[in-house]
Amino acid sequence: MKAVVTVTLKPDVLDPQGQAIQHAARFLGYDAVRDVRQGKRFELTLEPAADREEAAALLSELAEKLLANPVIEDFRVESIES
Amino acid sequence: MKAVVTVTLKPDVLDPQGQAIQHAARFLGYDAVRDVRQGKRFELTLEPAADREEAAALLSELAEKLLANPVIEDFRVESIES
Amino acid sequence: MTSAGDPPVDLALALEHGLTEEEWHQIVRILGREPSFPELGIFAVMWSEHCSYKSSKKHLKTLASEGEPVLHGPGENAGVVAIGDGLAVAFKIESHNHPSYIEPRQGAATGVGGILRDIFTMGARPLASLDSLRFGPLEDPKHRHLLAGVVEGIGSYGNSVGVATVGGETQFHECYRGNILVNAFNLGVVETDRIFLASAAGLDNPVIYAGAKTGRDGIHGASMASAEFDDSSEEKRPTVQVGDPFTEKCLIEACLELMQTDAVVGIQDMGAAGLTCSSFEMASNAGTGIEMDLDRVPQRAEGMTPYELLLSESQERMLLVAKAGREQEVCDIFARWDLDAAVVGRVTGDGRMRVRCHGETVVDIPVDPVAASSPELDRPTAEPPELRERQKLDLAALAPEEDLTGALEALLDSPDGGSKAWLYRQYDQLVQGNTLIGPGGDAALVRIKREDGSVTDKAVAMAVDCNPRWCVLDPYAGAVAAVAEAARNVACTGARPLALTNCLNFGNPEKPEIMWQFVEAVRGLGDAARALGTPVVSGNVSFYNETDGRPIHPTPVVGMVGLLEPWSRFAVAHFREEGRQVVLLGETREELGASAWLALRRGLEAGAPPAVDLEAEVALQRLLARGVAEGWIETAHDVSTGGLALALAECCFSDPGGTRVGAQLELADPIRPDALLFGESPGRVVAAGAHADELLAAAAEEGVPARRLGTTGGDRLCIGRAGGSTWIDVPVARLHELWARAIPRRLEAA
Amino acid sequence: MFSVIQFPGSNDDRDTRFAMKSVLGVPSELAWHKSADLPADTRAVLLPGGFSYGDYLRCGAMARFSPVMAAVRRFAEAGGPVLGICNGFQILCESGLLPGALLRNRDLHFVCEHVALRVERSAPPFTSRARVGEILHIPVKHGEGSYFADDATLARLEERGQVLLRYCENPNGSRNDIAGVANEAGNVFGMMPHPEHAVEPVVGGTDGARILGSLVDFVQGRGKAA
Ligand SMILES: Nc1ncnc2c1ncn2[C@@H]1O[C@H](COP(=O)(O)OP(=O)(O)O)[C@@H](O)[C@H]1O
Ligand SMILES: [Mg+2]
Repeated sequence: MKAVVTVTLKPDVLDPQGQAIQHAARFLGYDAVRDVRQGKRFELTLEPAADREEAAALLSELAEKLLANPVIEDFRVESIES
Repeated sequence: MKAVVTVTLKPDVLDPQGQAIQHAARFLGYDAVRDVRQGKRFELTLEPAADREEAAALLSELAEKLLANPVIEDFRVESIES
Repeated sequence: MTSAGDPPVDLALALEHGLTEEEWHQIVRILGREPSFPELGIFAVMWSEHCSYKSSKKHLKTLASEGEPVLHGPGENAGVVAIGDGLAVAFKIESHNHPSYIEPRQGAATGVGGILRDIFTMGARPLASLDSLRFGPLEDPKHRHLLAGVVEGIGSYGNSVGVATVGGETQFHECYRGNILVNAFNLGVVETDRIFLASAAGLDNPVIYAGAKTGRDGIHGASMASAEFDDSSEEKRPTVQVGDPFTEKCLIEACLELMQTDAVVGIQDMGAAGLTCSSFEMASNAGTGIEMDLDRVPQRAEGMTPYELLLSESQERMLLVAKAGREQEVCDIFARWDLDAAVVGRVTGDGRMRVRCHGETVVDIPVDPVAASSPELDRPTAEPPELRERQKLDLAALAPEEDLTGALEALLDSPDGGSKAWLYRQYDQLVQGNTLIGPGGDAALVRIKREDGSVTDKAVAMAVDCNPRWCVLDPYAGAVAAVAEAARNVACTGARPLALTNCLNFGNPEKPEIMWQFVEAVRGLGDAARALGTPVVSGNVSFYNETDGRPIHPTPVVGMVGLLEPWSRFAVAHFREEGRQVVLLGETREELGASAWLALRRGLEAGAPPAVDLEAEVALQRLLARGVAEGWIETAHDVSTGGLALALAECCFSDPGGTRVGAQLELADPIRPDALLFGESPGRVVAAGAHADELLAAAAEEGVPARRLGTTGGDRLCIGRAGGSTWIDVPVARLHELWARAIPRRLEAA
Repeated sequence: MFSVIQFPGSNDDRDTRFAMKSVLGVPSELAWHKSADLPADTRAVLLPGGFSYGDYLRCGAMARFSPVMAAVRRFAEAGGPVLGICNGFQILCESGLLPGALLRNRDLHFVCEHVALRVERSAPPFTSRARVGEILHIPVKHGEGSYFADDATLARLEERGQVLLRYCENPNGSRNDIAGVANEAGNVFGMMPHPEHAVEPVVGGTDGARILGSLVDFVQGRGKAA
């Protein structure tokens, strides 16, 4: 079973990396790039779970405890495929 | 216009962060987690482009030049929304 | 003066902002009207404990802050002390305890960022950092996480900005389970004729904002109840600031470049309470006023209100006043480093802070009552009722240690006694190329170069110290001991202690027992600083370190700075060679009160801490300087927590990876072996070198008790009674293994 | 003239210049990242350590696009010697002037300590002052120093003798224990350890002067042939 969880900075939290990338993009002539926010993406391989709901619950728990830092980040379970 | 680009390590590149997370997950009792790979996710805000294809081309170029290092990483333009 | 969207301002809102009813009435009296919402925010922040020092002011005034080399004492961003030949060092220590508990990585990182700004604001190039850390027990996974995060944060920030982290201290204790301590120290070098102060002088001079854009970071820092904002915005208002070391690095270089011109009148970093605090302080220092237009402030988020703009704690920002007509030159230098800079206002002569936004005046208050004449409290104090009882320790009734070797091994294997290499290996200890002694010794020793890169023969030694177990059992004695130990650590390199900074970490000052601890500690700090001739030139107070009514142990951390000149001779804390003679300087008394041995082997935190003889301390430190300069002392290691046995074991290994040298030693003092080996009588140093006779003679001259212990060599540490039984006889490699693994093994267990 | 490139976020630029001047006795000049050309009489280029552009995104990823890097590329392609130290190594890899890439350390921690390095080749412009098999003690300080190249590239590097320095004890998980690698032509070299921090007996020892000194010899026409 495969799953994807994404973790992003909360909206008003400073993202120096995103800022720097936006800067670099401008410098390279990509003026259309107005804003960049950098987040994380986790691809997980799981033992086959009884069902998707069980897997989703596990992933949420895991994201909250381990993958995301709830003080500054939000997470989302993106997809689960068996 | 909003877009998402994801960058992941090539399969044969070691991912110590992913490994550490998998380890930690096991320690917390999530034995179902067999493997974790950590990648990056970029959320970009673009000036409205003429069309989606133009935007897609721009994003691919940007990803190839800047967002990903082809020696170790693959990228994918995930979504473009206006 | 109210803007659309601001909540109605009344007493209730003031109380929610942490102001008292009395303070509310005072504000109304000062203004002759009720404050606007941003004005209320300003008063609340400026009069908060954090910014106004209202509980501590009265006591801090008693500290000795003057002395011949002191150029700037408390009140400036950092203390500045002359080191001769037109050079000076600026240094300070500051706490970032609360943010680090909430988000260890960013909290610690922004702590480092903040202290660095305090230093380069004064025109000094940051040279070296120390960090003083305290956590709960490592058995608690939360504290393993906090330790890892804090160390990563300190490293990631310090390493990126190119400032070496050369030392610190780390302790673990139950009392920090609910409140960890993260105190960051930095020292910079400045030419005495290029020191800058936070002063908004000169009518009509431009006020310039430089650095990162302002976002909604840390507005809760103003202790605002979030319900008063619109409900949906709660999510958008993170209390946690994220550090951007890259911007800070550019800011350091740009500011130092700018300071080489004569365009700058005054400069101040935006720390707690951001734009508000920095502008009020600058105007107050100069006796002027400031007129500011918020529309010109570089902004990161959209639709920020005046309240938010004034109170945001976004990092990596500076406020400066330039000479009129030099604006462009200033902005050009920031532009060269790709930093935002904007003229946001001008200096006025009427002593008022006037702030406009969208053409409307949103703040109009007299500067002085907010800044300089903020409230001062005289809080009641009371000695904790059970303290006298806890100070009693009947040695005769205390079962003697049966396994002396086992006790030494247990101390080496404890998180407090073990090597801290796991932490400091994550810090760049070398950048700038001046580190003569990095982490692992008693004090760090860093060579001074001039801004043009030329080497001087000066080096500064620095150390941070505090033993909270002593402080809880006797805050006065504990504070005296912290000063003495920090000075002794500095003296062990051969340097002469010059001046100190301090970070006073305590519980809730509204409790008389906490306030008593504070007052006692300040008294001790002052007495010891006076006796040792090391003025207190800067510092920081952190109150309210308590959770669920359980306060931390009083933790007055002392950061001592000394000068070594020339640095061509200095001593290290480990044995360098075989065949050296080992001498113990100072007197060992039969005492075990408040010792690490007592806590670890008997589970007791009791007894009176050993008293420091400050006169003897001065003599000892003079002897150390002389002995190092003469070449008699090549090793000098302070005997502190864990006692003589632990100190001797540490002398056998230089860490990491360095030499291991054993020793055969005999002790003659007629006291019980456990007190001899593990007692913590202060004022002692293990010295080694090739000229013991000269050292002993000099000790006699200086009136320092000294005795020969034996010689270095072999691969075992043997300690026994002179002419009697052997107490400890172990391979150094075994001791080293225990010591080196003490922290890593606890982290790996997870 | 030795040109030391200064990016925003470079840290060891001053230390590199100090080492060149105070220890090796050669002057150097700073080249600002925004300038399109190298100083006129540049004979060698040094890319110093630090965190160019904060090392955000990936280390070296953004420095690669600085105007000055186009000039460095031209200089390298014309056969000029280029030494990248730590962040400089990362930038050279990102720019494609050196093969491979540098990944996060295996244990995920920044590491600052002295390491022992085995010299694999003794040749100008970078290692002529050392003997093959000799052990040099030079400090590392990096969070992303784990050298990676795919199997084919790695085999080619080894075969052609492009690996000049190898860790005796691998501190970061680098493949084949690689601490420093040169391009095929041998004029571009990147290494994670910091030779500029080992040029004085009291601050880090003097083994680093063997590397920097080799470069000086080469530029001054004293480098012995391989
Ligand atoms: N957090 C830290 N950061 C850097 N160095 C540290 C840290 N903690 C401890 N050290 C270093 O480890 C050594 C031992 O520290 P400590 O146990 O406080 O020694 P002592 O008891 O002799 O004062 C010192 O050289 C100190 O600088
Ligand atoms: Mg100490």
